[in-house]
Amino acid sequence: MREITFSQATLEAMKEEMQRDDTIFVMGEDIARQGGIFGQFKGLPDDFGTDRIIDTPISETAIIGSAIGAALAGMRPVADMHFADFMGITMDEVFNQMAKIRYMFGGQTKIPMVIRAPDGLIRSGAAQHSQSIEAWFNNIPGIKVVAPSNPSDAKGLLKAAIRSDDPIIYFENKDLYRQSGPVSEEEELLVEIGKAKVARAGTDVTIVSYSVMMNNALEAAEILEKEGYSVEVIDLITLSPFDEKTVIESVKKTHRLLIAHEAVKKGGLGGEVAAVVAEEAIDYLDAPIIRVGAKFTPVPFSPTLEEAYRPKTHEIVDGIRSMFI
Amino acid sequence: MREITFSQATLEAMKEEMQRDDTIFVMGEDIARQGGIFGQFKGLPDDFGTDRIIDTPISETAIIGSAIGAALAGMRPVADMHFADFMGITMDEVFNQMAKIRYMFGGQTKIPMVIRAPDGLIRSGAAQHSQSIEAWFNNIPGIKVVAPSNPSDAKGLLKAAIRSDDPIIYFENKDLYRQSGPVSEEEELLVEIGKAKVARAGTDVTIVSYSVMMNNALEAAEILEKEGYSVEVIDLITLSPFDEKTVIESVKKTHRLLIAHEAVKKGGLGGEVAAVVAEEAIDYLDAPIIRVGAKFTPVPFSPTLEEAYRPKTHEIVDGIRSMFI
Amino acid sequence: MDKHFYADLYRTMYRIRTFEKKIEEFSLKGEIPGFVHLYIGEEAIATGVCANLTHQDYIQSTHRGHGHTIAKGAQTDRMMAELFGKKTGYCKGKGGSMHIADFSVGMLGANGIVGGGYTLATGAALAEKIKKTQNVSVVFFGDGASNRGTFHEALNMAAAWKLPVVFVCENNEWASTTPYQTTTSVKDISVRAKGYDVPGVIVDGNNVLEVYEVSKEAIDRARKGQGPSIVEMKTLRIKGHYVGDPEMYRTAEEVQKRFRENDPITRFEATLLENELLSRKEIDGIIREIDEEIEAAVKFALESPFPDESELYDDLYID
Amino acid sequence: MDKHFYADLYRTMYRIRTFEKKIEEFSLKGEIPGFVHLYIGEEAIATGVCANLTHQDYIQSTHRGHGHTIAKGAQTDRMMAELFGKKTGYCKGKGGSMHIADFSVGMLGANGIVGGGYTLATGAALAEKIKKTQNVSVVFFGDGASNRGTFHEALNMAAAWKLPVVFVCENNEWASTTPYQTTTSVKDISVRAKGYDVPGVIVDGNNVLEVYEVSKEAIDRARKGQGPSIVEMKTLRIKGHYVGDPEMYRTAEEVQKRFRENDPITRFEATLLENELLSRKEIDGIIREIDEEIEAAVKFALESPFPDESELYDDLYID
Ligand SMILES: Cc1ncc(C[n+]2csc(CCOP(=O)(O)OP(=O)(O)O)c2C)c(N)n1
Ligand SMILES: Cc1ncc(C[n+]2csc(CCOP(=O)(O)OP(=O)(O)O)c2C)c(N)n1
Ligand SMILES: [Mg+2]
Ligand SMILES: [Mg+2]
Repeated sequence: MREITFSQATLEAMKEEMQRDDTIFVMGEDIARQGGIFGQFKGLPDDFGTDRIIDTPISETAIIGSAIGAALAGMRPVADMHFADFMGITMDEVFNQMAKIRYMFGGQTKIPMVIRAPDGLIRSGAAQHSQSIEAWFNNIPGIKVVAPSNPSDAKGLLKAAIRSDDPIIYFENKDLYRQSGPVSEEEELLVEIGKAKVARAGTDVTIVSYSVMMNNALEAAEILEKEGYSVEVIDLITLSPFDEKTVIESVKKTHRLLIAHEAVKKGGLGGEVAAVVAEEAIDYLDAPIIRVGAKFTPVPFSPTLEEAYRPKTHEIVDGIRSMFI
Repeated sequence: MREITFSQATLEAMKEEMQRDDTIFVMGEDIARQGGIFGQFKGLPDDFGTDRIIDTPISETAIIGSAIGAALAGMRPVADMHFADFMGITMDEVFNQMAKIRYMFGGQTKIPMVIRAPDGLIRSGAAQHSQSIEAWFNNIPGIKVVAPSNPSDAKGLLKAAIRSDDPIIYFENKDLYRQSGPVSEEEELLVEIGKAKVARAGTDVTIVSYSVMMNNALEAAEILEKEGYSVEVIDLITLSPFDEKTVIESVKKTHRLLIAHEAVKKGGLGGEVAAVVAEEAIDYLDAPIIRVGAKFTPVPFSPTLEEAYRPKTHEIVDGIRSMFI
Repeated sequence: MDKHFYADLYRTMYRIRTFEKKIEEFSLKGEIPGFVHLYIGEEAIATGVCANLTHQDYIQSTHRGHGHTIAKGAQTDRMMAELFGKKTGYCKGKGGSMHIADFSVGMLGANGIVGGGYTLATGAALAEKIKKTQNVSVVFFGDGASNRGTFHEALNMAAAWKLPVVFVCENNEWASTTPYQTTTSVKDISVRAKGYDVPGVIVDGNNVLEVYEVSKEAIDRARKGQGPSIVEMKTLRIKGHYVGDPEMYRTAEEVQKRFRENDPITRFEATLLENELLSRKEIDGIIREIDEEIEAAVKFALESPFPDESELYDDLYID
Repeated sequence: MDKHFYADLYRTMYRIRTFEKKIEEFSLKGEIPGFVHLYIGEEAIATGVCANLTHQDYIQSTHRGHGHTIAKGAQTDRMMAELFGKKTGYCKGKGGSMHIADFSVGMLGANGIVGGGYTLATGAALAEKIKKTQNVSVVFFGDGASNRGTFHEALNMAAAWKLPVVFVCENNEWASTTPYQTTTSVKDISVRAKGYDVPGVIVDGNNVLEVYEVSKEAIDRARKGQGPSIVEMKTLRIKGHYVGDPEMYRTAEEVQKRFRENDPITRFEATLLENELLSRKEIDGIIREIDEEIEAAVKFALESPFPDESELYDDLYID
């Protein structure tokens, strides 16, 4: 199969969906003239015009709020957040409007919109341009949150998100944009929202991960395989509400669980995954649940500190080894 | 000991601290003329003037942002959020500025400020005036989050928060304001931030809770006591970073854990508590960890639905009974 | 303008007033749950503005939204049921007073977040522009709400892109317990229009015909693709901020006096009679009709069932 | 004004320019980590404004903050070290270019959040008002940043309460890849002052003496308790938005041409010589002095150690 980058995969998804449905449009900062900071919108204005690929003012509340309003008026907006770090500005629109409108108005309307939010560490992006904030949204009913870990899922998941009638936050990791991988050319490449994927089957231990940290999870699995451990790796893909069933079934089989994400460990999504397992399958566990995530500090600028902050493959490997002592 | 309401307790805390230190001031919507929607600022302008008790515009980003700026200029601001539900508007100021300024500037400055945020269900407050959003902040390094469950702690904790040199979010439950309880008249009534409290000692099971849900936890403990279960109830008081040691020690003793909060269960703080225990003390557990929290929906308006949404004492009781089957 | 036009305006204003009085009564009795903000004394604004709109046009409302909802064409029985928290309400009891909406008539929702509506209305206008229709969108907002950052972001976006959205300020002098002038750097909110290069006009918000005329200009302008405007309606909040407000921050006499002199319904009635636009008999007919309608609405609400606990998870997600 | 005044202005502008050129060089070589936004071509603004300020006054800066930091009086060696991510930097390597600060001189921080500084500067001004000092606070912001809601909330609050804060707009015509006029409803950001009932003035931002004079008025006004103003500096972003920007959205020739005609340093030099305010020799002396200073700063930065992993948790909490 041909290989394309994660960034190209999202671009294809946009193109195909926008061709299929002319109620879809995109807006965000610096997406039309420049094509997005990571090239993820490159060339779209040529195909769809600047009526449907819209450069906005630096007005994050208006970007999200007007996307919601446009959705109420029958469109299917895609709003680009530039950096996930800027979503704090729009939290009211996200949690008090986007997430609740359908429910609190008794199902009279729907909000078929997607927020694209590039997240994660990028070489010394520092405290305000490096964050992974997905955990906040797990506690917010009415939204779905997804995060692909590879080009194929990036495409299929973005297409599915755009087609969904529910409001969706699509976290795309900045470090993944340049990564290449096989992506089918089939038009109906869709990744089911709400469903996790067993990315690698195994019997001794389960790693639950998602987004960029899937690279580390798979790398750790390779290393551990050589030491004789059979590692199952689950890619959550949908982070909220996540696929509890797939996780629980795996743990019931492997009896061990490690959760890894790039976001700060404390208060992160790993806690929710651990809690669900501790509620539903504790009797199956033969070892403590281990979480791997970033340290509990803002993201420091200096390369040495950023490296100390970042969660690493060896923490996954060491964690799993410790389960078998 | 004399009994005063939770609301009065916070008022006393403000008065005493403002008298002690004239760099403290308060600002928020409708606090001076009206004394706060819950009477929690009543009469303060008489004592301290409208230079230090300030009615603001409806400009939540400016309220929090200017509190941060005033802190940088040597003041100790207290910012009232009216309803915790409005904190979404200020999330950028909270997580990208308040939480990070000290750290990212290498400790050059400090942010000794308090955000007071009335949260929780109030009779049919509906989707935008009833929420408990503390879980978001657990994933945000650089802030401390506290939530008292009774008048005495309300006073001591607010005083301690105001005296702390770290930025603190003080969640005060709207339903607790009218509740009365004994409060010492001692001026130095201070509740240590970062420390949980064993509100009731027991040996068979640990309930971890905080804020208004402590009422249910203690009620459940009473009911269960009569059935022969000795229940230990821990009041977290500080929600982030929370006192892991006290929780773990208790679980090591009781071998059973239930966590209860009024916030939505999924993605709530309970997940983090459960995860810490599943990491640190899983071998001590004789039963699944159980979490009790609100249902995964926006807060519905109608009394019948609100009641269905709300977490209840009997869920705690039933949960614990199920641990002994 | 024919008789129907005047009769409709009167009917709407009187419908709002009567609805609100009932709401006040049941709210004080504790039979309506939650926070309730009344529109009494401001009826001319919603009525005059919405008289220019079709059901294809949109409005975004506020926490004080019953008047807008009625003026946009919603039925009072389903509204009443919603406010009582009943299953037959517009939002099946999930919304209540601060979250009432009727999408079938283009009423996109009340909003418990002050200033939450600007950007939504702007987005609806953007949608209509992309779709190349002539539909417009109107956002109602208070003097207090004018200090939210969303005002600036939405109006700048709307002005930069000439979107068909009209910003209608209901300047009732108070934001909850706070006189707006203590927290607002300008006396007339409409002067803020200058910062966006759009028209800003001041209207006597208690004169329904003036409201109608002036908002017509702004709405027509928007329809023609000439972009947004601010229309500032000067009025006064007659009732407490919410039902039950002890109003310790102002004197009731002063407010009542101004209301007596400036009740928009009394004033309109006088105009109608003076200019022989409607007869006393015709007006009384409307009054009777509406009184009956509202009584029926109350009956409908009272007799309707509460939603069942089993409905809790309905309408959360579609897929 | 004496010689020292002019020499100081020139020194600061030239210090900024030289610092930025070095930064560009090392950033292109990949030796400076993270995003870097250069202030080249806009030196007159920070220099002229900050010449009115003492270390007791505050400034809030932007993502393009090196110039402000230098003009407020920070040392270039510790700045350079910070940008290289070194332990000896102002923020011990935790901040970098977008988060540089020097609290000892009243420089309250660069800000990676566009428009993040308005409310902080307003709060610092509120503090000084409560403390009854004469200190002022200045917030720098871009044309692009002028569309953030925080602009509105902060300026309204500052105007309503007459706080000593000055809003200095650096209108360099571009917000990243976007010409500001495509997203901004007004040509002159300063007209927005009308919406707050405060003065709004336009300044040639490449003329340091004009910048100094006009911002002096606004700053003095603030000191006297007469409240905020907007001072709009017209300039042009000479370099790419960040170091490494391919700038595919505009033609380099056009920009270079305008820069050649309007370089604030060349222009000031001409003024100095023409009016015999400084001699060629004096100017050359300053150039030599600063060239050496910046070389030394680079050396300091290069020779300084990176922070140790063990410092990760330092400065997170105090208590
Ligand atoms: C974002 C936000 N801040 C504060 C509140 C609390 N609140 C509700 S109504 C109100 C006053 C609104 O005043 P105004 O906009 O003038 O509208 P009015 O009530 O006068 O119609 C306030 C402060 C809120 N609901 N939302
Ligand atoms: C809230 C926020 N939105 C977007 C960005 C991304 N961003 C960084 S600089 C910039 C352009 C800023 O333009 P302007 O305010 O004119 O300042 P200039 O770069 O021209 O000095 C953008 C969009 C950001 N850092 N913060
Ligand atoms: Mg008002
Ligand atoms: Mg600019």
